[in-house]
Amino acid sequence: MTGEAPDETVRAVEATLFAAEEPMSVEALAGLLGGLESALVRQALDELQGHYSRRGTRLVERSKRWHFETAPDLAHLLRREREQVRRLSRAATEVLAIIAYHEPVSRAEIESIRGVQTAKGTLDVLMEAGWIKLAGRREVPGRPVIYATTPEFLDHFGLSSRRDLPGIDELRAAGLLDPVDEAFEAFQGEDDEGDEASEADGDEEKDDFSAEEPA
Amino acid sequence: MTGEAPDETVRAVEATLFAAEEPMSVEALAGLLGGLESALVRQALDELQGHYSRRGTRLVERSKRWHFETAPDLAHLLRREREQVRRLSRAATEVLAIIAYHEPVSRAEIESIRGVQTAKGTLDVLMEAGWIKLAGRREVPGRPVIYATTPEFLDHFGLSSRRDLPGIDELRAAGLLDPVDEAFEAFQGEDDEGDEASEADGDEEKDDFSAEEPA
Amino acid sequence: MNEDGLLFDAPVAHGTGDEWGGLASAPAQGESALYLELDGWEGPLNLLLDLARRQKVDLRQISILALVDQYLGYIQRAEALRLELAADYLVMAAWLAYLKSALLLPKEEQEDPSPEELALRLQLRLQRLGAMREAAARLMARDRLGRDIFLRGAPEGLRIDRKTHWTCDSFALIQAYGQVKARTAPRIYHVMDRPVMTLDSALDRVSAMLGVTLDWMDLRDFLPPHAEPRLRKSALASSFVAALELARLGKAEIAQEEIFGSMRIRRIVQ
Repeated sequence: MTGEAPDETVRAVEATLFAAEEPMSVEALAGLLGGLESALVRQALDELQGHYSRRGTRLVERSKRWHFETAPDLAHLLRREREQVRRLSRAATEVLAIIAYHEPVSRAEIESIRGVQTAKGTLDVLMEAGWIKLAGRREVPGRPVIYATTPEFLDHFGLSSRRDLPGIDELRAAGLLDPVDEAFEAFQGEDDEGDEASEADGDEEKDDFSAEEPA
Repeated sequence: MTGEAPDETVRAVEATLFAAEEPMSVEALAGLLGGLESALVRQALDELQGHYSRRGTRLVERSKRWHFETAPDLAHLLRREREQVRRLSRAATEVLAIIAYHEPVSRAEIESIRGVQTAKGTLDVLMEAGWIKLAGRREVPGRPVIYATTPEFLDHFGLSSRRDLPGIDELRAAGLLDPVDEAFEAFQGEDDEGDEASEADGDEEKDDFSAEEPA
Repeated sequence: MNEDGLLFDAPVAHGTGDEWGGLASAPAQGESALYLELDGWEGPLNLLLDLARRQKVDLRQISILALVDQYLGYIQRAEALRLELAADYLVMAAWLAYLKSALLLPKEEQEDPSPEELALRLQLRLQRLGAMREAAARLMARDRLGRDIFLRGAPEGLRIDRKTHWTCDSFALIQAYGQVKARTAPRIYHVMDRPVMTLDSALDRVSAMLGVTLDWMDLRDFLPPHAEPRLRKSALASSFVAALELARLGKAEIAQEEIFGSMRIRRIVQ
């Protein structure tokens, strides 16, 4: 099972490359191993490369320097992506809606429309989702950054263009402009304050929408 | 020459431990490898340990966590380039040994063995090295802080667990890990059997520590 | 108390600790060597232990008396050299001197605890310290990580990238916009037109009616007879204020028999 024991030079090269902080040349290895002949080192490297060719790590040479690295087919083990599906928070949804209806808009404009401050994290989340993008700067004092929606936004919401978004009259007809009750407003205030923290720490969002039945 | 190809689990464990920056437990490995059964991981570790037993690097278990390291017999080849290991004062080495063989111990207990006060700096040095840690308080008057060794201590000295401490069994068998008072009582007991006086006067000193058995 | 052992002005730097040379393993080289090794000695027990080691005998068989002699002799020499001795050494020296005298005295005159007992305790302590020093030496001599044994020099590292997949549906989007609009839309307030009796008209009315008679009149008699309830309420309030005003001007007087009782008004004839 353990195979034949490798000879001392092979073991020494193996250990040296394992412990090395950067790739090493044949000469450097030979020097380190007490002035070994380069040919012997090369032979050891060949043997090691063969040995490791089917294992979880392999010995590779890049621009004449040797190092161990994880086998490419196992690279997915080292960089794992854990995907989690999360519903957009209420604050983020509002910001997204405002951007969609008013684009391009600056953060100050978003805030003046929403009537509450918008945490930086909220815009970050929307950028991360790929739904908004920076769309240059507004040529006014301070040159604020302005935001606009992306094609991914239209895709995700099944819109062929922004004109598909219902207008104000349609919203009113659907009862969506009816004043919200005070209890909800209070809740809303809390939500905005806690916004940054909850988005940053990545906790599951409370699904704000489920609290409200569509009229 | 390349031997038979290891199976996929073995390769995955091999690659993961090669790439890991810290030793990993069986559970952590299993989790990382997509919820693999622990038994399979253990089996893979066994196989790898066997495979590497004669190579330049080897797979070792220290306090239930596994990592690769260079073979000890190659130390002479590898040592020269780095001398980054901490130089400990004699005081610090003694204190470290006392903590390792008696843990958990309070400072007063360490001092009663060494017969000299222990500078605060000595414990600090050991803590900074990551070899000892605070391990709570002894539930006796004054509630003194007690110290114990860390997994890094075992790693550094190549010990699988505290049971591997050199000579610990002999020391325990010889009663040399028992407090002086206990040893003294034992002697007294031998001298004159059933001498109640010596038990009664009890001669309680503060270094009467309840020699915890190492786990 | 200084642990690092600068108890004497030793000429040698205190740097040999790691090598575990020190006194214990150094061959005895006579008097002159003694002082060079001072830096390895950290405290009373260590000093005793080192002295005991020099006799190259098992601690269990060592003569405590001989050991005590050496210690005291050593302290004396150090004093003769005017080296500064730390308190611990002197305490131990005093204690050992006492132990020595006790060991030399005839048995019958012993006090409790007996000197044998004290000597045994000392021996036990030395054994334990000796065991720990040996254990420390063995520990330090092991193949050590970072010196003899190495971890992978450049591990790739394991990383879990958390990727969040955000979702939202278009209803939620539109609803959110509607609510923003609803919340921030300018509000228009409509105030209903209510029938009221102004203070002026109440004043006119009350003065006119008071002019008709000199008798007391109930305030309620001044109210328009068939007014709807809301106008009546307004009229009552206005008429009351009008009555107060007339009283202030000295044109009328007001009487009320009891709290919440009916209020009567009468003209004052000037």
